[in-house]
Amino acid sequence: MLKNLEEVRVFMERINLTPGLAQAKPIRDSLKEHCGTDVGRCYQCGKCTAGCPVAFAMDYTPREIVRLLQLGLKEEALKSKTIWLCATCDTCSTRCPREVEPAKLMEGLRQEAKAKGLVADKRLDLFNDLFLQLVEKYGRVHEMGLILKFNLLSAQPLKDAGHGPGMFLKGKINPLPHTIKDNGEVKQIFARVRALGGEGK
Amino acid sequence: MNQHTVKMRELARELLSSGQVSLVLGWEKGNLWYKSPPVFISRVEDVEKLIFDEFCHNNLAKYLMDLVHHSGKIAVFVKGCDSRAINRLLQDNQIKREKLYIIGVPCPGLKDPDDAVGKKQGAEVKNSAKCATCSYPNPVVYDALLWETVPVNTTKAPVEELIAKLDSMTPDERYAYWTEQFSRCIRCFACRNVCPACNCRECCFDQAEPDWLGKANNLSENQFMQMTRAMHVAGRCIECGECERVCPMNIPLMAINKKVARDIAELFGECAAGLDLEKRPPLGHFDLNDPEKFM
Amino acid sequence: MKLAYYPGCSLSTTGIEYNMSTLAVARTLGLDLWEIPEWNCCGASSAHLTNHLLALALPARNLAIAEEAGLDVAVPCAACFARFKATEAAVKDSAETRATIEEVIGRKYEAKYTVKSLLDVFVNTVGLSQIKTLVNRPLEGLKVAPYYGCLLVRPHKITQFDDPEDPVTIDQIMSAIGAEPVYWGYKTECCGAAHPTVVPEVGLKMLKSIYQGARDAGADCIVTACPLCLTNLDMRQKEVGEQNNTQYNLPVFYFTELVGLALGHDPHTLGIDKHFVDALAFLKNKGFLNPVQNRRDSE
Amino acid sequence: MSIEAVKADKAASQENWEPKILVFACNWCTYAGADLAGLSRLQYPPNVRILRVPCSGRVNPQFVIRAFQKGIDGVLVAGCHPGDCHYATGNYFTRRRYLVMQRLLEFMGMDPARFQARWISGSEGPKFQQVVTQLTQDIKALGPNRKLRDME
Amino acid sequence: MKRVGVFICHCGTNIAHTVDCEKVAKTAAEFPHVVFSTDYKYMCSEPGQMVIKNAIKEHKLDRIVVASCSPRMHEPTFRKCMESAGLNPYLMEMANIREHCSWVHPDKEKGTEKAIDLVKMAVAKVVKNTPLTRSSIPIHKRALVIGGGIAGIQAALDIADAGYVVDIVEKEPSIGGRMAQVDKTFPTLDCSACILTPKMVDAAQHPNINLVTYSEIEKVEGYVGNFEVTIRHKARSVDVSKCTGCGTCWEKCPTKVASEFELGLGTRKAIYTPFPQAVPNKPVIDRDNCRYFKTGKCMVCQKLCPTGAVDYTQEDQLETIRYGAIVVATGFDLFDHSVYGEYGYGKYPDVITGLQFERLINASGPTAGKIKRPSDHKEPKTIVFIKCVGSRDEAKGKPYCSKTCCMYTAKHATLVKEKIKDSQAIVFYMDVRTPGKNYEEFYQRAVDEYGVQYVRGRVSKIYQKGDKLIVKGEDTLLGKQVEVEADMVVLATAMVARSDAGDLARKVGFSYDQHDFFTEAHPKLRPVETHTAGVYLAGACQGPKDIPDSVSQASAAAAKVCGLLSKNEMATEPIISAVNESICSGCGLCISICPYKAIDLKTITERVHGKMLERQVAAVNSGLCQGCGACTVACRSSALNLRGFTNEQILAEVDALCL
Amino acid sequence: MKTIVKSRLAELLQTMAQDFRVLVPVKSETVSQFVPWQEGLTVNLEGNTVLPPKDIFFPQTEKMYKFKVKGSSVDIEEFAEDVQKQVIFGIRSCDMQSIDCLDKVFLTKGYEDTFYKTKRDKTLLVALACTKPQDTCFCESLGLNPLEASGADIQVYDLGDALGFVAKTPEGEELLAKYASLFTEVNAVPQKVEGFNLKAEVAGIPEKLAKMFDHPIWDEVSQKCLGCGACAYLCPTCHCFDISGNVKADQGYKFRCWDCCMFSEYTRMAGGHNPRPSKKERVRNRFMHKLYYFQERYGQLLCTGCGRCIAKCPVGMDITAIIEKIKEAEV
Repeated sequence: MLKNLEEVRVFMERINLTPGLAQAKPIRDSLKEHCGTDVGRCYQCGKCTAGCPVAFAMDYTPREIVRLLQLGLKEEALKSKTIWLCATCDTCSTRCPREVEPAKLMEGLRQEAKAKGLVADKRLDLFNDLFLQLVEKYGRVHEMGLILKFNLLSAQPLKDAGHGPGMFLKGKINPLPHTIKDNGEVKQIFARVRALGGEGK
Repeated sequence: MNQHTVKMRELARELLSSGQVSLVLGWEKGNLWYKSPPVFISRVEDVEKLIFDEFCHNNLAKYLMDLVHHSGKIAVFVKGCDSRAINRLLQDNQIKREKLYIIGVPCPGLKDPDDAVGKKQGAEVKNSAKCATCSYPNPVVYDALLWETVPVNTTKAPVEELIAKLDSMTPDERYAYWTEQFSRCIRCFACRNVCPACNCRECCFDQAEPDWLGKANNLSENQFMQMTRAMHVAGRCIECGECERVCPMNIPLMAINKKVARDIAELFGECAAGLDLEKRPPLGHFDLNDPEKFM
Repeated sequence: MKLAYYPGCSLSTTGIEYNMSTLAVARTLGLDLWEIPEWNCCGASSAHLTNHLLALALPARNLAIAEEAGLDVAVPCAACFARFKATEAAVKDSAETRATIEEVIGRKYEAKYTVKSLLDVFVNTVGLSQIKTLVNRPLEGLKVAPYYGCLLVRPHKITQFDDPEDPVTIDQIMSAIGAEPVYWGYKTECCGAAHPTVVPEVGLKMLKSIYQGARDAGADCIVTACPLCLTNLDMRQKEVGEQNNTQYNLPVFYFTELVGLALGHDPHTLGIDKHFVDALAFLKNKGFLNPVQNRRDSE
Repeated sequence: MSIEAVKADKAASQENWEPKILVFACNWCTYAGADLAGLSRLQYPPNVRILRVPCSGRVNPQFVIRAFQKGIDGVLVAGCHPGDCHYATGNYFTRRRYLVMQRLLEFMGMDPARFQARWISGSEGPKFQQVVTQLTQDIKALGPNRKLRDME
Repeated sequence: MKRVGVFICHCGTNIAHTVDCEKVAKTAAEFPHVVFSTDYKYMCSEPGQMVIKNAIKEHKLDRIVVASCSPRMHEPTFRKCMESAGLNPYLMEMANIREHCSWVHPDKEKGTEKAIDLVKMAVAKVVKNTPLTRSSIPIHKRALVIGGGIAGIQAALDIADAGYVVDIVEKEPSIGGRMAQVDKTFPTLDCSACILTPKMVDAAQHPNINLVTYSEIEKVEGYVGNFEVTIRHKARSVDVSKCTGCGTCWEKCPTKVASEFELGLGTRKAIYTPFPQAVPNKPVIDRDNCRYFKTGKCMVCQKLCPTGAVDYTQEDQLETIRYGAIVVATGFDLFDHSVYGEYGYGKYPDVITGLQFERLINASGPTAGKIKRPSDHKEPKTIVFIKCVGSRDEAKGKPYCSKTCCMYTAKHATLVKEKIKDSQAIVFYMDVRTPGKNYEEFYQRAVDEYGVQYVRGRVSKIYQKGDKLIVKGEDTLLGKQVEVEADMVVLATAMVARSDAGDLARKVGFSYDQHDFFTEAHPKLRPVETHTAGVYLAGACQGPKDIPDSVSQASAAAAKVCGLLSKNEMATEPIISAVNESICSGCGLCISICPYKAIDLKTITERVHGKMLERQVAAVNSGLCQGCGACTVACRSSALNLRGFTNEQILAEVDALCL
Repeated sequence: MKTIVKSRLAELLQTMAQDFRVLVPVKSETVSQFVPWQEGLTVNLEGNTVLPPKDIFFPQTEKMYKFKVKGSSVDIEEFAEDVQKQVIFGIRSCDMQSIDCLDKVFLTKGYEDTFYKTKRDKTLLVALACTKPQDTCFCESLGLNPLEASGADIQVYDLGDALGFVAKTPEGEELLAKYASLFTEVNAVPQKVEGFNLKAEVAGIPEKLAKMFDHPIWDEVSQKCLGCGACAYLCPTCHCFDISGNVKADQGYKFRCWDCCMFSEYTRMAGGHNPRPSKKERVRNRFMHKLYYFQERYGQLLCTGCGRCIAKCPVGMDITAIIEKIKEAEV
């Protein structure tokens, strides 16, 4: 849905393909290397989107993301909500007749968007960060802490409050953080991944 | 007398006396304790000559080419490598399976006779280099298996190290290395004559027209000879290591053969020669999707 | 039959009944599950979405420990299973990756043993006939919608397990214990993973289509093998129903719970009392809670 | 000037050295491609000499070694693109043979640039020009070939 | 000593402006064996050829080198010149000093130097040349057509009309093939049967055509002009000479089985003809399902047959016939869409293939032409067509386009709208490909006049919901997910090669591609020939084709056959491989390398130590060898050599160049 | 006896090398043959070389003359060979005997081979006594004395830590005198020779072989031969050669190179006929030549008991065993 006139203008603006096309080949090659999948192979049949369970919520359908990349408009793809909404269920990759793997592309684009500070949906990113922080700290995930912290930081403190007590009573959430005795090894893994140039948050 | 020898003689005796075969190819003991040359046995009383020990290097399969017209069936003892030679010759249409009674002898790995020179019988002797690379000590084709199969060793052979060393050199260094090796060659052709993949009726090296190979012994001709041989046995070499063993000048020929075999496996997929009769040699067919980086 | 067992984070919290029922049923089926000592979180989709190497390294540590013990690994959680399989494949695929991973985790891991989903263990290690013979409370008349979700079967190249479009292992197990699996199209549809929690406006819509699909197919309940799927399907049912002016009321089970029930275990031992949609009442109505005699544990 | 004189001249000044390059060309593609290069007047270094064969599959690796023995500086084997072989499959065998051969040459210490193989179709006059030009440059950079050569 | 003459052509100034022709001629005079050398303005001209002929006479030349343009241009000219001078035409070599020299090298000194080298190579080669002669092979004037579909029928009719005897071997009990299953044909909407059945009858009644139905090719030996084909006549259990095709047997037969012809939508009996218009109209017994063959009891057909034609004791018969040419027209199979889990793995009864749909709308089909859903026989109102099922799909199907689906889907959708007035026809497509006469117009009519709704996008999944099929796709033009509640889904499944195509190709001895479609000798210039001389292709066995394409290729193949059969003998090219039997060890590696199956092993007898011994050696069939020389490289001992390009000749050239 | 401690041998050779081309036996992983002395080489005093010293006089490939065709005539030019005076140090009795055989072939019976003679004439032979026969040695059986090589200019004895030199010819005397300063005069007794592992009784063999051309023994003996040339090329006495050309267009050169009677094409004639078509005929010829023909022509056997062929035969053919077989054969 278009909210205001400004969005209309941006949305309908004609795209100048020339600068993008010069980038198309290098973008294609780098995606091939980093995501292991070749957007050049896509013939835009739409089967990925047709089966995508989240496409209804996306600003660009998965097929359109691939199209942006084919045209060298990667910036646009990186800014899209789509790459954050992808649930990595892999339905698209499984059914693609050209063996393009959109799910892998989403993964790579998300990592790149994050590195460039272009996170279009902060909630999912925040969730992932918090999750990994817990893993690094305790070795395992403390789900109650995760949800509480997430809701707090995503400014919806009362969300899911209704489920908490029920779960607690059913013995489903442990109020204390789980941990493994010596978490040094897991911390080490995070440290080494960082040292090797990864984010490893 | 070891149990292996006993079993050999028993079977040979039975085969000969029952008339199932008219000739047995095996190994005997000669004047030197560290050599076990081939022996041809056609009389039951000669069966006692047969032995099996750690010096039975010779690949008896090669003799079958001389015996194509032998009347009657021939029994031949084969180690793992020798059995691949049988397949090699069958695949090259050089011998007929129905004329053979193949007796498999799982091979525990042989000793290096050169290391035994000057030593007393029973002294400690190094393992033979060719057996260090062996992946098929157990016969792959046989009518009877004389004793239990042996485990396959997986240690890294010195030849692999040599190849790795050569691979890491510059082209000039490699060329210098091979120059030193090939300049030693005396062109005795023992490497070719012992090779079960060299089963041409007339070798191209022996031909006067076209004069592929000059008679002069010089580096260039020796290089031509060894490279041509490498190409001719490419994908057909059963890696028995006999060429290198018999070379009086100790030229590391298996480094070439192994390297080519490895390249072929890398390029076209695993295709060890002499294992599967149905599998055509890698240079005798092709795949539409073969790599072609260099084209 | 001894297997390394990796419960994963969910099975000690939101999916605790999966752990309870698995352990109970395993004993009956003669499975010796050796919990990987000091296991760590597999990183789930968060690591996978953030850093490739981290996503491979976290599971690798657990697998390395199992490899040291010389055991195949049984993984009940679909998400952990998918991550483990990805690591196993990456290590098998490239010696270089293997070396990097080994360096990161500080342990040797050669992928010598196999990672198996718990479903795989039930169908191929224990065997359907074995399960069948041990049933003494067949769940006759129970119409179940087998729900696999995404991670068990995709990507097929890596999971190498069941059919990616029409998986059947849960169906087979359900048939073995006397229940009737319905055929429906949503077996492998995504439950939304973290979406119902994190972006509910999206996640709840995803759940709706699954509830609807199960109901359209005439199922009484849904059976799954994934703690995340179960939590989503179970916890959000009321909410989604209200949003759509309907009531779904489809109890959601772990397949191990129903197997346990069929083998004669007490529903409390199996953790069936821990669901949001009242499963106990449902089972009682169906007449599956009458006590059973003669429960036989296999040797 | 007789050939001997030309040769002597060459030997005298190493700076004027020009490589001699042998091209085994399939009659149906590369030979025709070279013809097309001629028709189109596409210039390339005069160092290459084409030897016509019916098919790249006719080129025995022994010919290549022989050429090096006799003092050639570089060899190109050129045939039809995969799928286009006039004889259906000849070039597939060429491909296999020379993949192996090239690695063998390298293992023996030859510089890889000395022996190359290419697919050049009858319509690829410009490609022929480009390939032989590049090849000549590569080999000029390496200097005269001494390896495998019969120095007698 | 050989006596070589060298002739350097100026080609006007084409050569002479950058090559010092006089100097080349002078230098060449010093080459070994050269006894005469000259240059001339136009060697190919009449006077130029006279220069050559005179020199041959005057200097008693026994071989010559012409240095001029490309041999691809004037080799035949100078060969003829040699012939008229009384020399063997193959004792001539050319040095290409125009295309490969003067035209590409502006530097006269370097160009001259190179020209000298090229002449030197040619001289070295020609010294090793030997006289070669063409030989000829006889042509047997009878043709075989394998496959009795429309392509086979057309090819047979054309060959027969030209006056040659032709046999059609068809493995089914009737000819007719796929076209017999089709209802209407695009873009004219002619009734398929109306145009096919008269052709079938023509074929049956043609005095030069023998229909050999219910038979298969067992073995093919020989070569062009002389194929020895063994045909297996499968046991029909019916004596065709007695049978009148009255139909009593199949009316009374108690066993009903699913009909292959109806693609499982209808049934047939155990004794049956595939369809009512079958040619020949004589039944066969399906022994796998016949009650008598299964239990030994029944025999109803035999008892009731008025002519006593039913014969349970028949056995397969082998017959060997000699043919001069073979046309392969074995057609295609349909892609098995059960690999698509997302489309229900073939388990949804109302998801059918296009060919099944043909049967559903065919008046002689199982529903008598009424479109009914297989599940409940209700008339569907909303029908979804999905294109490219198995085509253009590297993951689960075939990478190629099946060419016909766009058109037949448009036809199907049109027919739906014609037969069910209140229906909806929705076509999910990726592209609409209509390159054919009146094809685009036909498609536009489907959209404009019939209101067929085209949606661009590939369907991802079909869900069953109640008695509806929910089809989910994306309208890629909108960028929105869409779904349709359909009553029936028709899949335009790919055309694929027959499952036994590879077997047949190996039997006959020609090549096939990675999809098992038969490979033509050249994709543009020899589209109906195979690499094996005397074997031609027609129809979809070579690749997806529609009816007009199949028919035109069939006629083209027939023309090729007639051209071949019109001759009594065929000349063979002398540039072929030859075996030196004394060296050949009979290893047979050359056999698998030869693309023409021209090499075989033969047994020879030779005297060794006074004993006559037999051994095997390679033998080259001069009728099949095309002279590629691949075998010569495979032969380690050089026992195989290629005439005109011998090892000796090539080595001489190499040596000459490298000097 | 003139002696020199072994540690100073290098010094002696280095000094000699200023006046002569000095050839010494060297053995390494890759080489085992006589090579020109140069500083840093280690002389092998243990056991014999794999390659015999025959190539010093009779190289494996030897250019003979070059030619150029001019019109209808041919210009021929000999290769001018600059042959230095040379000393072969450390040659054993068996190889000394082989030089005697070669001398007979190349220098007697009315023909002198100039290629051989120019090198042979300029050579001084310094023999080294054998005290420890190798496993495959049997020279004693052929009447040779391993301690005293016939025909040597100087005989050298191994005295343990030192080597003792005794001149046997005037040329030898001269040589020793020239380097007298390097030697010490000591009274020493040479070591005795140890026992031989292999023996062969050759008495009567040539006579017996004269009657055995068609004997079935050749079928048996030849059976395992592979037809390679290792035996002949390692044999110090084998001297067959082939003359071949290296021709490039109108010019080239002729050379001779070793040939081997075991090769199938050895006796093949231009028309393709081969009087020795199978290995039976070839093997027979080899042993006939060694043990009978040569004796008949030159009065001695063409075998010196060096044992190289036994050591290196790929299939373990053993000439002593064959001699034994001949001896036992019924004629």
